[in-house]
Amino acid sequence: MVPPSYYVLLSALIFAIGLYGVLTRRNAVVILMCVELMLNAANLNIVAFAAYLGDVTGQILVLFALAIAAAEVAVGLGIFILVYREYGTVDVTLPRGMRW
Amino acid sequence: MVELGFQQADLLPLAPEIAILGSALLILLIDSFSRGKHGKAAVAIAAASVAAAFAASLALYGTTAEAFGGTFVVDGFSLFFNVAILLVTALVVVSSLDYLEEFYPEGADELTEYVVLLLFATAGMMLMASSRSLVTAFIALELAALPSYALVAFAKRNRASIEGGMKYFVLGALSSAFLLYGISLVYGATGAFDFVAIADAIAAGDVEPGVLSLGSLLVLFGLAFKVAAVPFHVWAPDAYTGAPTTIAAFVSSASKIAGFVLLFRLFTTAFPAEVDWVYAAIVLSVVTMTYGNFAAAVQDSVKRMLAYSSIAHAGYALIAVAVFSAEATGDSAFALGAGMSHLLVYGLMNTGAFLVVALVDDYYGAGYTFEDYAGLGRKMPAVGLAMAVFMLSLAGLPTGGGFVSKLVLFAGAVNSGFWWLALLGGVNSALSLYYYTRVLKWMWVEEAPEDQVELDRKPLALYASILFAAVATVALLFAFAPVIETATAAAEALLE
Amino acid sequence: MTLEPGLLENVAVLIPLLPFAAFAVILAGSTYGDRFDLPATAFAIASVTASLLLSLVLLAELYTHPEIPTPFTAAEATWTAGGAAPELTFGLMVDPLSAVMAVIVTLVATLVLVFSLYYMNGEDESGLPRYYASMTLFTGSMLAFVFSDNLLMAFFFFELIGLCSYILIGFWYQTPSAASAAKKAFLVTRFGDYFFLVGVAFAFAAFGTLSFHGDTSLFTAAEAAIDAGDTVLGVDASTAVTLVALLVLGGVIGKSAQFPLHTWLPDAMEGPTPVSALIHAATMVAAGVYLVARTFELYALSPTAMLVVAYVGGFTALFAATMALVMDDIKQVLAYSTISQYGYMMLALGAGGYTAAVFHLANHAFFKALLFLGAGSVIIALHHKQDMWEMGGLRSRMPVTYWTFLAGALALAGIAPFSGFWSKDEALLAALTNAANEPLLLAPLALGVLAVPVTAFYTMRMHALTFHGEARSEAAEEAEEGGWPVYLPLGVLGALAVVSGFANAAPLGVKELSGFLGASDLYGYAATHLGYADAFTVNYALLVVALALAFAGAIAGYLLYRDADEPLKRRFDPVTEALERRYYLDGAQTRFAEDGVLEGSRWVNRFDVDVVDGLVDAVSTTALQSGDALRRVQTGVVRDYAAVIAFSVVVLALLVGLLGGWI
Amino acid sequence: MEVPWLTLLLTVTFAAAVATLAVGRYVSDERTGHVAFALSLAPLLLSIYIWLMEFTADGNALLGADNAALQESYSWFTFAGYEVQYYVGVDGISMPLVVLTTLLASAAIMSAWPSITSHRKEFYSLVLFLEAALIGVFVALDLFLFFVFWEAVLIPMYFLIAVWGGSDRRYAAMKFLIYTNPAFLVVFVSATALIFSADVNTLSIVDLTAAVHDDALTGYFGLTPEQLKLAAFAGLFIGFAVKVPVVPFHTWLPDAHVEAPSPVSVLLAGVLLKMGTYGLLRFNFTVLPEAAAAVAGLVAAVGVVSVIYGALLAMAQTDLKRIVAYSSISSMGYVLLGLAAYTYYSVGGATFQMISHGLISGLMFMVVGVVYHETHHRDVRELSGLWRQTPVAAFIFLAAAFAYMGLPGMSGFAAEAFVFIGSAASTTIPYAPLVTMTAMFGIVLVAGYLLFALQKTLFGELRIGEHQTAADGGSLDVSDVSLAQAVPLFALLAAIVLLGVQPDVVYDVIADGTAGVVDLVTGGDG
Repeated sequence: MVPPSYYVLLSALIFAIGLYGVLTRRNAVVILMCVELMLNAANLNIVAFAAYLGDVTGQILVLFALAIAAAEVAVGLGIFILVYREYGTVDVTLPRGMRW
Repeated sequence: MVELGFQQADLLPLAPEIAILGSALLILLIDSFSRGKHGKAAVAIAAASVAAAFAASLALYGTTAEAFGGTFVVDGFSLFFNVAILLVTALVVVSSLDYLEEFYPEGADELTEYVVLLLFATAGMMLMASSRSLVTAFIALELAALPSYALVAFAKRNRASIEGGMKYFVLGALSSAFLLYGISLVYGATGAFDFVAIADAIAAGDVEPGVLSLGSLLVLFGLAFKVAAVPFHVWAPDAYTGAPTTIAAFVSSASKIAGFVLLFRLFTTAFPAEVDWVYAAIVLSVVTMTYGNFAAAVQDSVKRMLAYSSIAHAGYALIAVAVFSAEATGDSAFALGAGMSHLLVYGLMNTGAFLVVALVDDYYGAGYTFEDYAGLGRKMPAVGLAMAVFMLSLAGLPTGGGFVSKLVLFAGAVNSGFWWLALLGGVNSALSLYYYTRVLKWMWVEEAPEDQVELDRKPLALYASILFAAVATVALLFAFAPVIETATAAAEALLE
Repeated sequence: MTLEPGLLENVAVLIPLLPFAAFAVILAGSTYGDRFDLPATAFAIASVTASLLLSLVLLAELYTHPEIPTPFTAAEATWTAGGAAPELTFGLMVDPLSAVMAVIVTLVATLVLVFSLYYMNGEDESGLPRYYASMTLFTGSMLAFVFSDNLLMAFFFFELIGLCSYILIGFWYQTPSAASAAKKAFLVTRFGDYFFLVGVAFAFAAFGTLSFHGDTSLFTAAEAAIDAGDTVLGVDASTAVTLVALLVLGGVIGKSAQFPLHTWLPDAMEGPTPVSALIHAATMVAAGVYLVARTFELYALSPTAMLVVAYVGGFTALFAATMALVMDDIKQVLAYSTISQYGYMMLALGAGGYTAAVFHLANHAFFKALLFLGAGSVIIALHHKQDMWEMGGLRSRMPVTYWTFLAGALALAGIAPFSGFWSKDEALLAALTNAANEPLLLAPLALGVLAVPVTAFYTMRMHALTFHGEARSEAAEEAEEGGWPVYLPLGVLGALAVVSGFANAAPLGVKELSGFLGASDLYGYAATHLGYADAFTVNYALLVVALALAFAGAIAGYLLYRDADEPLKRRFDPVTEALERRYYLDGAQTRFAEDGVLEGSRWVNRFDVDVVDGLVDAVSTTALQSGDALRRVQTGVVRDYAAVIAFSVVVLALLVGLLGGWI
Repeated sequence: MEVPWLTLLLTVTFAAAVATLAVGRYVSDERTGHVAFALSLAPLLLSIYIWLMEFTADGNALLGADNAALQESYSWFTFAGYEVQYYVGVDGISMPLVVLTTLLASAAIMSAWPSITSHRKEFYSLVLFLEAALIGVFVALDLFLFFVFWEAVLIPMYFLIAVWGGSDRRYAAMKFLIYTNPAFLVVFVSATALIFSADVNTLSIVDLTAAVHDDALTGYFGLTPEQLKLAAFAGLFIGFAVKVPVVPFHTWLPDAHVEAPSPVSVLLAGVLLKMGTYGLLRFNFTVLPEAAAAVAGLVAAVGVVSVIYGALLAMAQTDLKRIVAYSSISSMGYVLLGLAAYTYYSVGGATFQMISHGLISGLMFMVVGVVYHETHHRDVRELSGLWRQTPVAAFIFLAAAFAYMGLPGMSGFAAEAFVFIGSAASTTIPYAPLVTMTAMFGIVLVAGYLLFALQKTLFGELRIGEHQTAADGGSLDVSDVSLAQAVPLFALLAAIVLLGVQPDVVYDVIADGTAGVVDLVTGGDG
């Protein structure tokens, strides 16, 4: 059995990559994808731990998390469409009407 | 006894949540099968379901039940928050009747979606109050969050609304990721999702302290995002300002309350005070109330001021969490009960204040800055008086329950040895007087300009909501006993 | 005449009460404005006259019935029961001293009010109700002060007297100098009263009683404390007694216009002349000296306090007399003369000459009131001219005034057999006698003797300038004397100036006053505690020297100024400069008040506004500025927000990790 | 049946406030003031009735459960095992203050008739609300109830200054609010820390006092009971000192006074400042006598500084209201001195000074209000010779000024004399005679600046601002006080004289209330 530390390391890496993307990308859709990466990093962790612990609850959470991620994408894309309609682009750095 | 494999024991305690969810589905159903939209009917159904859920929550009071294998728990604690959340929802639902018709010309048609989203979010929040497992908590949280994103961006032709929704969504998603990652680490460290099981595992001592601490911290940060605690508040000013004002009221009140209930339950049940999150909670509390108040003091827009003020109040409520310390856990029920009471009162005051903004800014179109409120107190004395009640009560003066709850909260801090935190809260309260009374100054002290908009229409539902919130706020000053005593009892039960 | 038992008490009570009642009536009636002029006058004169008659009855009764035990309390009222603390009471203390003083006060007041018919009513002054209300309030307060049976009550009415003085000096309130003089008078006497009140507080704190007589009087308590060697007020009892006596002396110095708080009295001449006569010559100014006499037993416990009293008196006597030499305004001369004469009384008291002080007080009250009223008569005749260089030659035009004024002047100058001679001599005698026991008294004695020729000189200078020579102004040429409201007071007082000295003409063997006052008891007391003489025997050498000096001064003054038509003082420029500038003391005090205190207060104000309040404003400004800085975190760009969150997560995790020890 | 007199009084006052709003709709603008005054007579007469007929207090309310008269208590809510009550009662300290409040409120309302011309019904209603809250402060015997009324005072006061005040009213109202509010929280934290370490189960101040005196204190988070008492004393002192105000926490006061309309200044100086001294007396000097005695010298020094510093500030002013405002600071310094001295006369005198200064400063502000209303000037440099044309107003001004100076025969003298003779004998203040003597110098300074003000405004030739009459006649367009204005002026003056001539009218009950406080420190030997 692969020790969980490898999974944890991998997931941390994926999480960091996702975070990096969120912080550096302008395109909303790319950011959304990066968030998905982060979520899946967490999922990976949970699955690894569940397997290691022999506990199914973790895997159930992952299922739910996937579904939620999908719903999130749906809502998110809807909002991005509105952004596109208003700004003509999905560059997240453009809407800056509200500040301070 | 129904024999379909359902357990009454599972479903009955969750009757309030089921009522809300059921009516949401019912509205969707009607919407799908009828040709036109029935916005008013949807509102009526929603109102009825909220009332029913409210009644059910009260009726259930005193029962303590676990449902669905302990992933949900219905106790005084959750019911208390059900009441708080439902009060806010009721105010928002009723006032939406007038609000959307005016503010969004297409509103009447869109009302069904609006109502359904509100109900789903409400159900999510109530489930957050009942969750006792990280699994259900995460799901309930997302159930509350996703409709909220949509609601904030609901004014589809309004740039601010879209911008606010986008920011809320992006950051919300990011924080969900942190939360889930935190959950994964806690799971890894303790092997459990159930709060009690986590506590047991920690008590057993066989956990990786670093992993557990980091996990609990990430969970804390995820929830801190939800309650808009500084520095995880960054979304809040923009989302609240951009959102339709009723939704700003809803998100800043109900959503915050829901975040806190989860925070309270999770950190009291699952993580003992020995885990290092206490430091973080203290830092968050101090930073949040200070930042919220300082930033609120320099706003030009009343709505944005209220946004920052709601951040500041998150800081006060965080005191209830921050005062958990190894020496003083025995008295923490008191602080926790005080925090709960404050949140309930805050829900009413804050919602009421936002609804006044909805009336002035959106309904009458009088404008969003402080100056635009000039002389309004005399033109509509009832609303002016209600706003005075909200503002002063938020500031902690005895026009309403906010005075008592804030003081009891500070007393809780003192009781746990955190006198300095109470003093800091006091200084902040004083600063908050500055910006709260600024509203009243414009409403009551300044004279209205010649060219002010006509205020001839009287939106009944909006008025009713505002006045109800005001009366309830005032009433809580006198009838504070049931609130604090219920809250303290619930907190004690939770901490046992 | 023998009064029913108990009736004497009622008489004593009515004496101060009647003027108070008149005050209340006039105050209420003054809402009717000028229409109340006549009733106000009537009420004032009637009430004070009645008080005079009652005072005479009281005096006569005490004089003819030495068996009446004095002092006795005619009436007592509780000011405050004090709860658990000792009560504070007000009582009327009747004894020969207060009876004599009551007669002096009411007599002068009555005559002055009669004179006011001419000086005030006759001139159609507006605000007469105010005038008569203040005069009656003053008379009532003065009488209540006189009858006070404890130190607090004495202070109480001492201050009310000051109020009346303030109002009456400022009677012509539209004249800026009058308003300013009124303020100065109250303020300077208040400064003295401050010490008095401190003394009251200390006395009560130290000895637990303020009473002037009875078993537990302030004096017996103080004496007992000294004997027992108690420590009170954090010091030993004798020091405390000295402290209290000196503090009370502060009030005395203020009220009796002694150096260095004398500066208000010359300014107070801004008031109507009857006011000057009553308040600023005969009575209010006497209150200070009277207080020392009243509390003589306290002072006699402290050699230091006695010496201070004597030194203040002796110095003031000469000091003020020199300034009177150069004044051109007739009332100013009289004002400095008043200061100087009260110096003699103080000197007498400090030297143990209790009778001398009271005697001189009485004589001075009569002849100085006479001089003021005479001056008032002249002033009205000259249409409010007060400069003596605009007078002259009035002798023939105003004969009654001339002759009575002359009687007063001779009394003041100390020419035998006029009243001032007898009492002044006794004052000097006291100092001389006790200088044997207390050599330090020699200096004040010398000052007092030096003042004798000076006094005589300025008095006769004044008299000569006013009445002799040629008329130096048109007004003086046409001057006319008033009617009976002038003649009656001048006549009575003129007669008194001639005869009142015989009440205690010691060289002639008359010691009526001394006997009546029971002075020998006090001399014995002073002998016990101070080692002073327990009796005074006439010293004819002193008598002759003083008389010779007085004659020399008087003749010089008369001759030099009989036909003078220009001031002689120009010949002595540097000296007269100093004298005319009142030894620069007035200016220094004004500068201290304006450039010192007032300017200092402006500094304090600037400090308060800039620093204390500035700090408050700085806090709020800083709060708002930092709020403005803080909200800049909210850049509006969602990517920055995400960075804030990510950064915060890392920082907080690191922080907690370090605190928790798992990193 | 037991009549709940104090609740009745509070209710009547509150009802009067509401009724003014309600009735104000139906009567003409001018009549509103009359209605409000008529309504305000109800609490006034009721409070006097209560004092004369029902008040039977015996000793200090805090020093025995049965001491206070007319006690009522109902449970309000419970938290953390502490019962918060609606608990009211009066003793010899609070009863006079209650009557002072009702008296000054009625007087202020009457004096507002000519000067308040906008939003009349709101104005009078707020004044009555303020009155109700102030009464509440003085009758509350539960800590929390006390806090409620304490903070409730701020609300009407804020609006009264902000709406009806002078040109800089917004700043002044805000400053008043923001300055005094954190002070309250310091009080709150200190008081609750004390409560939580005391062996009590209610927030009754009476219970708290008993617990503290019985040494039934546990420490508080590292502080020993003694340290806690000192710390609580410091916190309470600072908090109340702001309200008094004590130098250096005084700078909100002149601004508030100058900007507030004169009727409001009457209540601000007359009653609101007494909240601070009342708090000091009740909490610092009654609940914590040991700590108070330990730092009495410091407190007295602060009092002396307030006296002298306030007087010097007053001296530098030319605005009549500012002069009176700063002199209030000075007068309150005597209260501090008297309290710290812990003798019968000093503590009683300090309390008496609260009443006396309430009446005198009330009168002063009313007459300044009259002058300002008639002449539109408050700067002494702009006014001259007013006596000639407005003799009644001038007379009152003169009388009030002399009352302020402590003229015997007026209440101010009695108060100051009590404080001085008491504090000179103090055993708690080091070098008490010297300290007392220093403080007493205030009576010279006060004479200095008030006589200066009198001289400038009342005497000399008649002149108002630019307008000047001929040297010997003519008149300007100002009128003297009307009969309606004269009534409250003379009523207050009469009260001042009554208390000066016969202080026992009030001092008797005050002495009964304060004696116990002194005994705490001196053991019956004060």
